[in-house]
Amino acid sequence: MNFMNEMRIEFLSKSQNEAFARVVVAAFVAQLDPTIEEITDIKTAVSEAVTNAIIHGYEDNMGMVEIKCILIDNKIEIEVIDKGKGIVDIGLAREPLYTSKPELERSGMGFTIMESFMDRVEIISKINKGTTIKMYKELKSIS
Amino acid sequence: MNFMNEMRIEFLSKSQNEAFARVVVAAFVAQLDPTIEEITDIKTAVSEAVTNAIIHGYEDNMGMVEIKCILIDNKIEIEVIDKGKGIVDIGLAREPLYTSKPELERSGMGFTIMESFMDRVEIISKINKGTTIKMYKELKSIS
Amino acid sequence: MTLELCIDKQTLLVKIIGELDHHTAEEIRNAIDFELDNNSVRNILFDFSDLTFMDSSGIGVLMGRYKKVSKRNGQVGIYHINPQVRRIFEISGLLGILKEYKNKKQALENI
Amino acid sequence: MTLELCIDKQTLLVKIIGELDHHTAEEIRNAIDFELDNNSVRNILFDFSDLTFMDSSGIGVLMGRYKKVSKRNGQVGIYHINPQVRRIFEISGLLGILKEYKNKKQALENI
Ligand SMILES: Nc1ncnc2c1ncn2[C@@H]1O[C@H](COP(=O)(O)OP(=O)(O)O)[C@@H](O)[C@H]1O
Ligand SMILES: Nc1ncnc2c1ncn2[C@@H]1O[C@H](COP(=O)(O)OP(=O)(O)O)[C@@H](O)[C@H]1O
Repeated sequence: MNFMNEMRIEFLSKSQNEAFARVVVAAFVAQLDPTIEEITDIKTAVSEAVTNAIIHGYEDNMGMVEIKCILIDNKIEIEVIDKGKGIVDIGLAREPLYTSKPELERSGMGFTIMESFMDRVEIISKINKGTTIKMYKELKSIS
Repeated sequence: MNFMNEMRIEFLSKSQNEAFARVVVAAFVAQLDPTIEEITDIKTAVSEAVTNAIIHGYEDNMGMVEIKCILIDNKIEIEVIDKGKGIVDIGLAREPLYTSKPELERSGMGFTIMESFMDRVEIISKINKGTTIKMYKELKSIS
Repeated sequence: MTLELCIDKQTLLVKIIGELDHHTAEEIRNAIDFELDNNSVRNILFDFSDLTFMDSSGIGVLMGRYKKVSKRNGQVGIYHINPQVRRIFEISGLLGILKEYKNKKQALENI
Repeated sequence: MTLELCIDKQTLLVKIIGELDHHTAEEIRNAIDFELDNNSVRNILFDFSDLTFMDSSGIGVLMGRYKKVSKRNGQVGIYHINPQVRRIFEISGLLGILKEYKNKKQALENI
């Protein structure tokens, strides 16, 4: 293990913080010198998870969204955590095109995008306790 | 009160996180549409406080540095917190040119710069418990 | 995010400058729907040259507009898609529904 | 942060591209001191055109180099200071110690 760094951020579940969350994670991950494509992949996956925490986790209530980010060598681990309503059926939630909020014009493609932009995505959720999305990516550019 | 937002970040006391801390605070405060000069003032003050936490608070040990940032209307409140060794004499520490680490070529101008770039700076510190720097600034550009 | 809207014959031209996420989606949706409701446009043409970021909220916006104009037998066209946005389009199957053009000229001639 | 160093007669020219904070200070200090120790330079001239950020760690670096070259009766010059850096110089009294020049040409002729 040559390189290790770690951060944790918490912010209000307001939609303007979606862009802020992307900037924070991109700035932190930039220390590893990823390609622009790799940064964009990570920003997109973070954007999906943070948006879900805000609109599905907290719905119309205010709460705190948390992001943890750990860098070890060329490996990135990102957790997006909410203490919101939780996911009833994780298998269903992962399915492409499934959304519980079609009236908000959600596409149901959030998890599919996280999975294709990151190496691995884990979902941990408990009804009325909240949801944690763990995402992993190894930077090929610096392996 | 028309606008309110809030975030909290924690990161390892590594010197490469000084630049990261500046980017995070600048990105968050940018929501208020400050002038470039106001952003630079805030980045500079944050840089001073975070650097102090890393080199004076934690010295050669690793610890977590925390930043809290609250925006209310055009008012910004920033706290930089370490759980390091604390400040023995706060009055002395505030004095221009006083530094306990001249061997590291510190200039002793950190607090003086924080005070002149922000509206108000409060120092709360306890030996072996840590230090909290609270800084306030009202954006003139949007008052 | 800044929005540039203009109408060319039956086509509403929409240029999104900046980021399309859940936060900016509402403003984009409202502005486009206002034009659709108040003008006799049939097609929508998106200029993505200056779109700097898009996530799945963008899919929702595009699908929603597609459904609206389909009811008037109109089309949704798009040009200047960057590689990141193209991947999102491919994953979501949007490229099968929207008409992609090389540039504005080709789009306006063929939509 | 990138550093450009070159020597013109008795003067070491230092251009800092990027940010000067506690993290980058060490690299800057080491590079300059290496040149001072291994070459017969007397003066240091800083080009701050591409310095995008500086905090009080920069004061320490400049003061430290000033002390070193003073011992050889040399000077520290500087040009193209932006307003933020100028304020830090004013607060810290550095402007009374360093020689400020309009540009490289004027600096090299007068240092
Ligand atoms: N953080 C969360 N809290 C509660 N439910 C969630 C969360 N994230 C996702 N979900 C559920 O999973 C579904 C699928 O999510 P996703 O694939 O991102 O699509 P979309 O956000 O477009 O609905 C959501 O519609 C929602 O029901
Ligand atoms: N977070 C901190 N923890 C412990 N001591 C501190 C902290 N911040 C400042 N100090 C003390 O206050 C002094 C003055 O700080 P400052 O004005 O920033 O100057 P400098 O960092 O150049 O020494 C430091 O030298 C140190 O002794």
